[in-house]
Parts: sequence; structure tokens; C-alpha cells
Amino acid sequence: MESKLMRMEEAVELVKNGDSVTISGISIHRNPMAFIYALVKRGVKDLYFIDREPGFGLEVLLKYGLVRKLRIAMSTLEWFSSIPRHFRKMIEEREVEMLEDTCGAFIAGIRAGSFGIPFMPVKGIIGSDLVKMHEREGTWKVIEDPFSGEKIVLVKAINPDVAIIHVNKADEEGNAEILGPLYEDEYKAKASKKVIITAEEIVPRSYFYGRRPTINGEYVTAVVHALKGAEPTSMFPYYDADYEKIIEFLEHF
Amino acid sequence: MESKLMRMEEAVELVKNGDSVTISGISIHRNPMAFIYALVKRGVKDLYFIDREPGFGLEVLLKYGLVRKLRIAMSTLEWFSSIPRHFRKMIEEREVEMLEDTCGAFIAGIRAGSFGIPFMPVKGIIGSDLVKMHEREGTWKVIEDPFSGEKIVLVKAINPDVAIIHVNKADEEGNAEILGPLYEDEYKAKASKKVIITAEEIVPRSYFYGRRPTINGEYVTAVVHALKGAEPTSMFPYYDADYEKIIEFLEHF
Amino acid sequence: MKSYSVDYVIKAISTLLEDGELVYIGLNSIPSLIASFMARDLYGKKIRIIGVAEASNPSRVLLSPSTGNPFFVEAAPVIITADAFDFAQKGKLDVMFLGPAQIDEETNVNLTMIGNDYYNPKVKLPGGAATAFILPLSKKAILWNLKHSKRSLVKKVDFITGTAKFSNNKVFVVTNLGVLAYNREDRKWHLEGIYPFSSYEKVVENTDFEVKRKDSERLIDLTNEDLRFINDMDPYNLRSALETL
Amino acid sequence: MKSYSVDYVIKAISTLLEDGELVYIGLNSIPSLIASFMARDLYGKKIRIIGVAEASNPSRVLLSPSTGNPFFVEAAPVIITADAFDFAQKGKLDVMFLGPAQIDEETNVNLTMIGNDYYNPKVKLPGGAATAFILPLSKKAILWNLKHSKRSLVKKVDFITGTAKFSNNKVFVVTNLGVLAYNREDRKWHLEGIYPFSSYEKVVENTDFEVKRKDSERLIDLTNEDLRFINDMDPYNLRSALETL
Repeated sequence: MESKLMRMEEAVELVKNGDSVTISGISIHRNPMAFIYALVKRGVKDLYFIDREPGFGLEVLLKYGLVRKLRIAMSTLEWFSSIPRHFRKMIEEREVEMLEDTCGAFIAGIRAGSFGIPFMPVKGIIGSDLVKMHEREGTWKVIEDPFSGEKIVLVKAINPDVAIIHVNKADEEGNAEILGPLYEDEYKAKASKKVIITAEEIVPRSYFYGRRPTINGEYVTAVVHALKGAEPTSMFPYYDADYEKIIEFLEHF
Repeated sequence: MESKLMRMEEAVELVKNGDSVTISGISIHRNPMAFIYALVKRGVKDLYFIDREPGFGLEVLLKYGLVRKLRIAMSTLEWFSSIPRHFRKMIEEREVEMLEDTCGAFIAGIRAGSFGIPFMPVKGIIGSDLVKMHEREGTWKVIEDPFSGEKIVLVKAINPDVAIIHVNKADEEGNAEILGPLYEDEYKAKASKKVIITAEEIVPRSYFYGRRPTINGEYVTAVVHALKGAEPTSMFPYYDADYEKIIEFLEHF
Repeated sequence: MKSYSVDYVIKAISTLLEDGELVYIGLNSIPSLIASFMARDLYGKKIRIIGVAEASNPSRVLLSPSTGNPFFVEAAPVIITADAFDFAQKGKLDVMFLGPAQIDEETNVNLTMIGNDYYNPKVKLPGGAATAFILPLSKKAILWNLKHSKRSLVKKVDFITGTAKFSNNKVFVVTNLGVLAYNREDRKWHLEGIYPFSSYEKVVENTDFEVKRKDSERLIDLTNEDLRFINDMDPYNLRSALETL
Repeated sequence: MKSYSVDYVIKAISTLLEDGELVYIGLNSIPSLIASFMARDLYGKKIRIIGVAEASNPSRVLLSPSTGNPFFVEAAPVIITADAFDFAQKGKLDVMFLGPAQIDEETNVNLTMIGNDYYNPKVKLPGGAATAFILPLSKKAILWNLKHSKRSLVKKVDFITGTAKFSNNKVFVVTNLGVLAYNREDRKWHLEGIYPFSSYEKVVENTDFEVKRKDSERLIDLTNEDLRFINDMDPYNLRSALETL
């Protein structure tokens, strides 16, 4: 068996300046924070950050100047900070560019990327001003459904350079299990050119015998053991978000 | 909690003459045989059978004259009967019509159906004579990818009237778990208008707490307890295919 | 018992939910979360609650700073957001809640930015999340806004994050002053409900577009049972941070 | 040790597999199943084996009447067929095996029907399964046929189930008489390997299209170790049912 297990310091080297990256989780839940802090320490730049509903992990990346552009549907720290402060400030001051996405279209694009097809249709959206931005960017096109003649949005496949996914358990080949909510993490891993798994626990391959891992090892580039690797965001069922640390981060704006 | 648990005799009433149906499993594995035998006993007709790689279950339906039309990529009993005899005879004698599919296109169509989108692109296929049959049928269209200009096949969403899925465990709401190979059973359930789960074992809802069922109860119409419900096809990890019963069936052509 | 204006919004939302509905709760959506559980567990409406927390109709939960709290699945199967949004594409998602900063007379909503140039916003908002996609697809869209004013209920939004204009669904606006329903026949917003401290006049005064009056608005008031339910679900008074009265 | 002509086909297929390849095994595909495990476990080639049994690179398995035997996952994680076929769409599936009834000079293959009218077949074949989709997408397509004759290796197939004509991949035909490789430069089939009991002349005699000759074909022969491996994997001699010599 080929082992993909490596130290955090080696794994962060897989992310290059200018890469498009996507991360696991949403808001203040299951963000790959240990990896993000290691990446901040190493200091890459000009990242193109792609996600559906990020929060804390994105704020840290923005705060330390790693990000050039965003493609997300929303950023929020919810009760703590409805509009996260670095996010708001850097966009208003045009330090960071943003292509606003909408959840259904993000899901269509990341599914297309994960299936290896060039695009996927998505319903709704027509009438939104987002259509103009995406047509300009080349990421969406409005066509007539050739079967029904109705107008529909096509989303071009999203294939990030790197996905960083924090999971509950992984083996050395990269087979990984996520407990609780999954969000689009399976699609993110399947769609990305490199996949870095950070795991609370490393288990033997036999753990996955007879059943489908959330993410198959076939997709995975690197596996890093990262106990408490989501802190201060939550990690079901092991630990809740650390509200005090989140508040502390926000106070040191 | 709403219970969808019912007896087999009630569940078979959900299938109507002329319905399009799809079933779980492939070849001689995890076909919903108990349901199929009950359906034969009841005797519906003119079914439109849609699947990727069926085998034994389809032979039984064909033998007893329940099927009018097929849309499948292949039918085989493999070592037992490379070209299943009822399948071959009824098509050659034009008692049953067949639209031949190809695996990737079936997967694209059933995914589109399960996502609620009108179509999905699929790679490959161009140059196959199957394109003509499907364009005539209105199930595929060849277009130019509006992003790249390259030719690509679009598959219209497949939404069967009924899916019958045999699973390892299910609760009364229809949350269901399949162990081992899954094939496209999740997609089949999500794409179909009615979903009938037959289960080796009925478990309490709490069995699914904290994790994603293979099929969520939200999709399910009926749950039937069917111990050994796949026999004589196999049911991982409980029982292997019953080779003697399969041979016996084939001998009574 | 102490009450907040958001409690009236919660009550108003819960009265809009009906038997048989599948409702989805997104991030940063405290009023709709409490309202949905209230409709199901206090008023016995036969609804199913799903959402960004990916819990399938969880047992009653405690409010925490995130409405996407993954611990909701401790006593519920997981149903992923992509599956929920596939229901929307199939026309099977009944209710979606959205909290826009601006809503206009045509059902356009804005969660993107304040200003007149997308690329140079005066105020950057959090982003529309599912809005553009789901506002026209859910059978009933409930838009909530806790600062009813001529700056939030506007003639024309600064940016159309999403719109129900090309849909035929039901659209409601629930604010700290009352409930508006969009009428697809006259293409106007009609006042549908008020609170003890609001009135048709007060709504009109604070709305930049025309609001039609029904013969009689519903009066939406809080009972002690309502307040007890809300306080039980929000023992730390997190919702007080949303307070604007 | 007793050997069957299919054993030569198995050996020939196993020699076509190379380090680093991801190979997919479909239904009703005994020769490719044994050949792949032989390549990996006897010849130590660093390939990964997946397939319709949905097992991710399983430990060595025993042959049973179905090459989709789900019990292959007893000692392997599950990787579903849809995922495997997504690899094909991404250009990351290296090897696919297909067993067509007819193969023609342009790489067209037929698993659909014999006859000249799709709607009125003389002989209905099992159907192409993944053929139309995957023949052009897999980097290397290995077509196997155990009845090498002018009726199977034909000038023009009765029905084009699938084709590699518009692809740029590698295509091989492995039969009971030898191995042909399609050359994309001259668009001809070249004889690449023969068995002790076959020859260029015998291949030409039994092929309806032109077969080019290389300076020297590889001689593919069975060793005792090969036979022992094959017999160990097929203790019930199931493959003898495929015998055509």
C-alpha cells in the first residue's frame, strides 16, 4: 500500500502562489484550521478562494493577506459577525475581488467538476444581476434547454487546484470518513486537482472494508494527522466551536 | 413519526400498468426479488423497465410477461447465460421493444433526474449508432458545448415512475442503508416518483442519527420488511447468490 | 416575561407555516429557526424541518450562535444541503427563509451590496447564499427583515441578488412592523398582519413602495406560551443581539 | 497442467497492463479479471484494480460465476461505478476491457445485435454496457474475443455500439489467435503477439480486414507459474465454459 501520510509542513508545500483553493465545512464548522494556520505561517499569496458558505477559515486567510479573489455565495460568522470584518473591509477597499456565487450554482459547478463533465444546468437564478457578472467572467451561460426550449443557466465545471478537507477518520491511502454534516465536501474532493486530507484520527485501511468512504483514497494526494485540526471551529461529534476563541479573534481586528 | 411500513401485498399495489420502473442491484446481485415475485403474482403489465446492467430480476419480469419496453445498457447472467434467454427471445421476436443505453449516459440521465435538472452532459459516445436511436426517441441530443464549442451528448433527465430498492436496513420513515456495493441505487431512489424500499431488517430511526443514510426517508413512499428479499440473487454481506436456484430457473425456460 | 421585537417576527413567521410543508433553514437565520420549531412543536403543525445544519427534522434543539450547528444531527439522520436544494429544483421544497437587506416592489431582493457599482460597493453585504437560486424555486419564500424602513423596503434594490418576479410562488415579507404578502394579480404588496405596536399607517410611513390594505389585517400577538417556548429555546437570549426597537 | 486457449488470452491481456494504471473490470469478464490480478500479483505490476464489483483494489479474489461479485469488498473499501466512470470522463481511467461480438477495421465494435435492422435483430446480443461511453475515453481499451474468425473480426460491424475512431487512445484486440494493436498513423491493425499454436498466416486467414505484420511478433506462452496462478484463482474451472478451441 502506498502511504500518503505526511507532516503538516510537507502538506502545506502542495499549495502554490496563485492556486485556486477550496476548504471543508461552512461558517464556524469543520474548517481545516490547523492547515490554514500552517499555510499562514508558510505564507503563500494570491489564492483564489472558492467555496459556498465559508466563515472563520476565510477570515483568517483574508486577515493574513493570502487571498486575491473570492468566489463564494456568502461569508458569515452568523451571530458573532453577520458580515465578517476582514471580508467586508477588503472588498470595500478593493484589496480583494469577489465573484458572488449562489448556492445552487456552486453545487452544479462543483458537481460538474467532480463528474468530469464540462458544465451542468441549474434551475432558478434567471433575473438575478449575478448572471451578468458570471457571463462576463465566462463561468455561466444562459441557454435554451434543447429539450424543452426553456431558458436555463449552465454553470461551467469548477475544478479547484487544491481542496483541503478536514475529516474524522482517514487511512494512509486517503480513504476518509466524515461524520455528521457533509456539505459539498465529497464533491470538493472529487473536483479538485490536489486533495489534502487532515484527519482527527488515522485508522487502518480495514476500517473501510465493505463500505464506501465519504472520500475514496483514489482522489487524495496527501493525508495529515491533525488532532483538534478544526479548532476553534466545531468538529462533530468530538467538539463544539470554541466561542471564546472566536470572539477573541474578532476583538483583535 | 409517520410510518411508511406496509405489507408486501400493499406495496405492490403502488405499481400500475404502464409504469416505468427501475430496480436495485445488477446482474445476480441485490435484485428486489421478493417484490418482483409478488408483482408477478399480482400481474401488472406493460412496464417500461429502466436500468443499467440488470440480469436475474429482469429475466423473471420478462418470463411472466410484465414488460413492454426496455431501456438498459446490457442484460446478462454472466457465466450462467451471457445473453439471457427470455431477453434474447422476446427482443428477437419483437414482443419487447428495447432502447439500448450506455452506462455513462444512464448515469448522467439518472443523476439529472435525481438532481431535478432537465438534462446532463456526458462525454464519449459520439460515433456510436446509439446516438441515432436516442435522438429519434428524444432522450439524447448532440450539441456544441457553449463554453468550448466541442460536440457533446446531452442526456435528458430519467425520472422513473417507481424505484424498488432492496437494502440491508431501513427505518419506518424510509431512511435506508445499503452495505457493500451501491451501484446507482441512491440516484435511482432520488430520481423516481415513488420509491419502495424492501429491507432485510427494520431498525429504529436512531440507527441513522448523526450520519447520512444511503437513501434519505424524504424520498421514500413505502417500506417493506423482506428477509432474504434478494434471493436467489446475492445480498452482501448476508448471503451469496444461490447458484443452484439460478440454474434451476434457467433450465425451466 | 420580557419580550423582544424579534419575538413578534418569530411568531409571525410561525403562523405562515402550514401542514405538510418541507422547510429549509439557512445560516444566520435565528428568527426562522425558532419560528419553525415553534410551528412544529408548539402549534403542532405537521411540517418537516431541514436546513444547512443537515439534520433531517431534528428533535427540538437549543439555539446557539450558529443556525448551522452540526450537533442538531445528534438525534436526527443527516440530509445534505445538496439534496435539499435538489428538492427545490424538483419543486418539492415548500418553504425557504431569506434575510435580505433590501426588498423592492417587484420581489427583487438584495444581499450583495449597497451602492451603485458591484465592483465598488459602498457597503459589502454577506452575499446572497442560496437567494438567486432558491427564491424563485421554493413554493413559499419568507423574507425577514428586522429593520423595516424606507432603506430596507425600497422602490428598487441596489442590486438584484435574486427575484421571484419570474416565478409563480408565494412571497411574504416579515418585519418588525408586520407581514406583507405579494399579490401576483395586481403585482402589489398587501399588508397581511400587524403587531399591537404597529399599524397600517406606520408600515406605509416606513415603506418606500406602495402597500395595499386588506379589509382587516391579522393582529399577531404573543401569548405567554409563545414567550415561554421562545425563551426555552433561546436560554442565553442570543436573539437579543438582533434587537432593533 | 491442463491449459485452455482462454489461458493464453489471459496471459496476453496481463502483458498489456503497465505500472501506474487504474484498470476497470466489468460484468461477464472472466479473462480480464484473472489477467488483471495476474499482472498485479504474479508479475508485480503496480496497477490498481477497480470495477463493477465496486471494490477498491481488493486483495486476491476467487473466481465465481459473476465478475461483479460483491464479496470482493470484504477486504476492500467500496468505490462505486459512477465514480469510476467519472474518472473516465476526466481522462484518468487507464484501462477498460470490453468483449465485443464484432470488431472492425476502424475500431468500431458491436455488442448490440447481429443483422441489418436494429429494430429487427437476427441475433440479439447482451448490449454494449459501458462500450459507447468508455471505449473512446479510457486511455487503453483492451477488446477481447475468444472466437477469432471472419465473423468476429469483420470489415464493418453490423451496428456501431461504440468506436475509438474519434479518440486518440490505444486499442488492442486480444483473441484466441493473438494480439492486434491499432496503429493511429496508418489506421491499420498490426499483429503484435501470437501463441505457440497460432501464426501471422492463421490470423490473416481468420480476419476479414487487413492485418499488418511487424518485423517480429511477440510469442506469448504460458509458464507453469502462470497456469498455477490461473488455476488457483479459478479452482472450479469456470473458465472452461468459455472454451472454444
